Amino acid sequence: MKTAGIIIVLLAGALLLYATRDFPPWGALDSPASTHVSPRYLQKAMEETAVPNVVTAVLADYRGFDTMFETTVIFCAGIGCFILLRVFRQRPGDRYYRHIATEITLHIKGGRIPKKSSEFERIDALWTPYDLIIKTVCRILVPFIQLFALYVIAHGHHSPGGGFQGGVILGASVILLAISHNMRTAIDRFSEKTNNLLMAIGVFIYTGIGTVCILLGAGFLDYRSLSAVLFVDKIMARSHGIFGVEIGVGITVMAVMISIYNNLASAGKQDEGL
Amino acid sequence: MLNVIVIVLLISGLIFYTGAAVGILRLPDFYTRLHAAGKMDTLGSLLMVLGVALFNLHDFLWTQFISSLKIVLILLFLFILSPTATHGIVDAGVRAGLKPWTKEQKK
Amino acid sequence: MSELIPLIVAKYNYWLYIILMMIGLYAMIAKNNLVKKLVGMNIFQTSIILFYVSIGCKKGGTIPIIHHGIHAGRHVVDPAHYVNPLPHVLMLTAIVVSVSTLGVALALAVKIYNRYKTLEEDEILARLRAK
Amino acid sequence: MIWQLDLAILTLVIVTAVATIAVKDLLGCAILFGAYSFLMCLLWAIMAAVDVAFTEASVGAGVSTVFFVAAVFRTTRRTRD
Amino acid sequence: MNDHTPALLIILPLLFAFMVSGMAWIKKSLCYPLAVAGSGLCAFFSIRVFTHVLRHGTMQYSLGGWEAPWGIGYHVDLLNGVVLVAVSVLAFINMIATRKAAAIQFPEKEGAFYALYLLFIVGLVGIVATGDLFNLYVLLEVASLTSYALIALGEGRAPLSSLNYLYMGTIGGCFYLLGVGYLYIMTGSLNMADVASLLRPLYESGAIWVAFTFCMVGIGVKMAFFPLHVWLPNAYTYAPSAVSSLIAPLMTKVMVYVMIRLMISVFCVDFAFSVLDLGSAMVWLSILAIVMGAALALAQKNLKRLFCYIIVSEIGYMVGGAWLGNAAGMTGAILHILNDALMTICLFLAAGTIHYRINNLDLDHLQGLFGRMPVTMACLVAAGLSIIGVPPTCGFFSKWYLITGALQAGQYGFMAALLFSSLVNVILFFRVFEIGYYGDPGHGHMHGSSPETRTEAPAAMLAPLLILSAGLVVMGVFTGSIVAAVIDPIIPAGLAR
Repeated sequence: MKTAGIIIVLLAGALLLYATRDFPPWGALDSPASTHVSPRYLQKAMEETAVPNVVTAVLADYRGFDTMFETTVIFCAGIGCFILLRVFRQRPGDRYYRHIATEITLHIKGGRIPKKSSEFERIDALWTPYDLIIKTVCRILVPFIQLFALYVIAHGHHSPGGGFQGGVILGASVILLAISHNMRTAIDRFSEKTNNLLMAIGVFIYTGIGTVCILLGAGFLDYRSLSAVLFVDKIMARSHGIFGVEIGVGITVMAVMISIYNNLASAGKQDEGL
Repeated sequence: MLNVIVIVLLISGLIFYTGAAVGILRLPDFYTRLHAAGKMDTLGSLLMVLGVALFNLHDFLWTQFISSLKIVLILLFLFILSPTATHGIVDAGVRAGLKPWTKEQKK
Repeated sequence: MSELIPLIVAKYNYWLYIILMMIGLYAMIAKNNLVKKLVGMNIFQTSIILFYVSIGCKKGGTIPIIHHGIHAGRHVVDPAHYVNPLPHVLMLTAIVVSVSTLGVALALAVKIYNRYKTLEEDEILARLRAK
Repeated sequence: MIWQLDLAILTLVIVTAVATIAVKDLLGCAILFGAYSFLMCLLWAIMAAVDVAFTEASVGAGVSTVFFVAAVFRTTRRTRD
Repeated sequence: MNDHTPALLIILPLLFAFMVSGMAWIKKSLCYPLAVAGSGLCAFFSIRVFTHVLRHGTMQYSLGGWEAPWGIGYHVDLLNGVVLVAVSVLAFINMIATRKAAAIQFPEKEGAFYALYLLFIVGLVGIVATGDLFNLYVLLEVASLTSYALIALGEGRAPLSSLNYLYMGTIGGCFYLLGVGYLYIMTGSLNMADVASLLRPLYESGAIWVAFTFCMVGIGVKMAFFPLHVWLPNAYTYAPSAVSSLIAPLMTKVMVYVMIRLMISVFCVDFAFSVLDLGSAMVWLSILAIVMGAALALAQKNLKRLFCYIIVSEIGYMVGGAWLGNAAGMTGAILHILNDALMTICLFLAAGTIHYRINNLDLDHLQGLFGRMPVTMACLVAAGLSIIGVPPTCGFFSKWYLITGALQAGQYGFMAALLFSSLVNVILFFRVFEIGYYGDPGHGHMHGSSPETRTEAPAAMLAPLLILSAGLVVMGVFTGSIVAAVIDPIIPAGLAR
């Protein structure tokens, strides 16, 4: 396998290297890539969409259809991880509980699963006493991270960022909670059902905005027609349409990141993880 | 004047970074290395970020001030997070049963 | 030497991305561990992203966020001042695709580990043959 | 962009890439991959691709590494190559 | 007011996929009806698009209201249209036919399963309809990602073979992306028609040649062309039956379509045949594919695995036909995409039905099946005859065109390979029929019901199978008019008649 690998790799590399001979020099201003299609985006994006960040404008408007499928790919990954890993019926294994007042640890082998109570707290089998400093700092930090994520989503028009990055950061905040406390804490605040529903809702918002455009008489994802509903002119309608789409992307990405992490780290049981 | 302050801040930040790098390479065991990395890195990055924030205020505009404020926020978070992360790693090391280095041991 | 530097500067980015691609592809084909292959896959994908971003580069171009050039109500923008935004857009999509593939692949790896208790490909195949 | 800086970071990227696939511990491999992604992100920031760099910083260096670590936690660190 | 059908074709199943996946957490019983509605709407709109294209010519649709080189445009001509209809209708029929099998296999995750199913259809339909090179890549990844997840749901080795498929598929996708990147750096555009017009002065450039190679290798991995087919047999064999009868007929055929699309409307035939002159090399490769596929099929002991190797050799037919470099070969290749999709879905559905009843597809477990499941076996016979190429069925006609093309191009090796593989198919299928007909029903079936009883599958599974095998004959009878109305207009003018 190794020699075959080396041969294939060298062959591919040689082919690619051979082709670089014909490339325009790196960073040349007159290369076809920077003279044919892209100048129009730079020149017109501000006029046509009122979005200074050209990447956002191209991402969500000119090539918004690509981005819809990009979100769909993420959604597929979330559903795929769910369907591959999640196990619903689990055999009752060993469980550990702690009496909160006295800090006595109970070990229950198999059998029935005790109900939730305020006096006992369930703890992980691979139990490590969670550290006070890390717990406190992370709990303080999570709201700020979420605030930053919302800023990234909302400010994607003017600065780098947008739905995808903001969604990842939102998801990361919940993942941070799951890592610093334990997975049950995170799932209590953000249940699996909510998560899976949000996953679908986010992409649904994206596709739904596109479909609304059809219903209003323009083409799919042609945000100009939204001006009839939003009471703004056509250019601002594009800008608002981009914003709505970014929100949808953010919701889906957040939910998918959390879902993949939960399923991976708990091997589908969603009770205890990293 | 501002330039001088910025240069001083950046250079002292660099000195602390160098110290951290030397410490990680030269110190004998896990805990001492983390000690170097944790303290020197935090201080070095604080100084550097402060330098950048000040440099940003070169021509004083409202927007520049806002972005400097954001950089100061980063500074704040670094100040909280870097020691916490170091603490977490050391904690994991203690749990994993790493023995601290003593003088009797060979390197 | 002085003639050589412009020649290297003109193309070195493309050459180095090819080296990265070769590293990634080699890891995907020749490595035995399933997770190592995944790391190779990610290196491969990032190298392609590097290639695309290199296409978008322009000498003297800044980030594609328009911040000046309003003349008489019209925005006059010189495209030479900004780098090409289109490859960035494409590569955002490619990054997303790579992280999705990574998620599904890791899920599969966890599933395989639960069944065979190993991540080495040859050990799994030996176990299958023994059955 | 300053091409000397660019070249230096590219060299570092290649060194980390080789280290990532050569190291004989999956956890180390995951962490090195995070470093690799972060260097990549720097490279793109130099090339003025800020959006791509931001995404790579949050996805490649952040979430991907967490996924790798989670998967290693549920499987094994052992690897023969 | 412009016509939104090309967009609706893709959006509606997408919307329904999200609804299905959300509904799984609210009201489970609604999942399946929603999925059927989504798939049915997709089939309905694809038929409408096709009839529209037949009557009024090519349809263009620019998404987001942006003109083609700047935005993403859909470009549906007859070639797209007919493949669209094949994909969406077959997926719809398969969804109905495998309802029971799927309900047994995934009792708790039905919602997620059908969401993935619909997303897979969306991916394939999008690949076929799109006119943008990068959009094609994204949709390719949608289709691939869903198929990795769906295949891994099977028993036994399924996750491992799916992971192997994932590695190969990602290499393929990345190679395609590299090829598109090379095209982009040389032309600066991503739209297929635009690239085609910009490419003409660049034909001599090495970068275009490399771009072409990488696109073809990438697509070749995804369609399991011979030396790159290693992932296919395991993946399709271990997949659950509802999934293998969806993915096996459609995925590879759509990839062949992508290859033909790249050949005729991105790089154009002049480049593929006169500048590069790769024709005979590709034909020799496909001869190898046909012969090796047939030979490997002979060695298999599992019904589904045998079908998988038949697919490998059928891919050789189509690639070889497309690369023969004349109109008859291209006609044969396009016709064979349709026919082969129909034939393989028949085979795999029959296999799935048998699996549903006796839970084992090893050949020595099939004894006496004609007595036990006569209707299913009759459909299997029809599909088998079509694969072999017996006249009233459609398989004969596409083979006829391919052989004519081979004779015109002077590629006698290709013709010999076609005949050889037909011969092998005769042996294969008659062995299956022999086991099914003459085999001792009691043997190999120690457990369970008495062998003499008829345990035919439920009507809900049989009816689609019967419709499909009737379709085999109908396609065969109407071949002449299909070729005249649909395929002749899309053969590019540069090809020798």
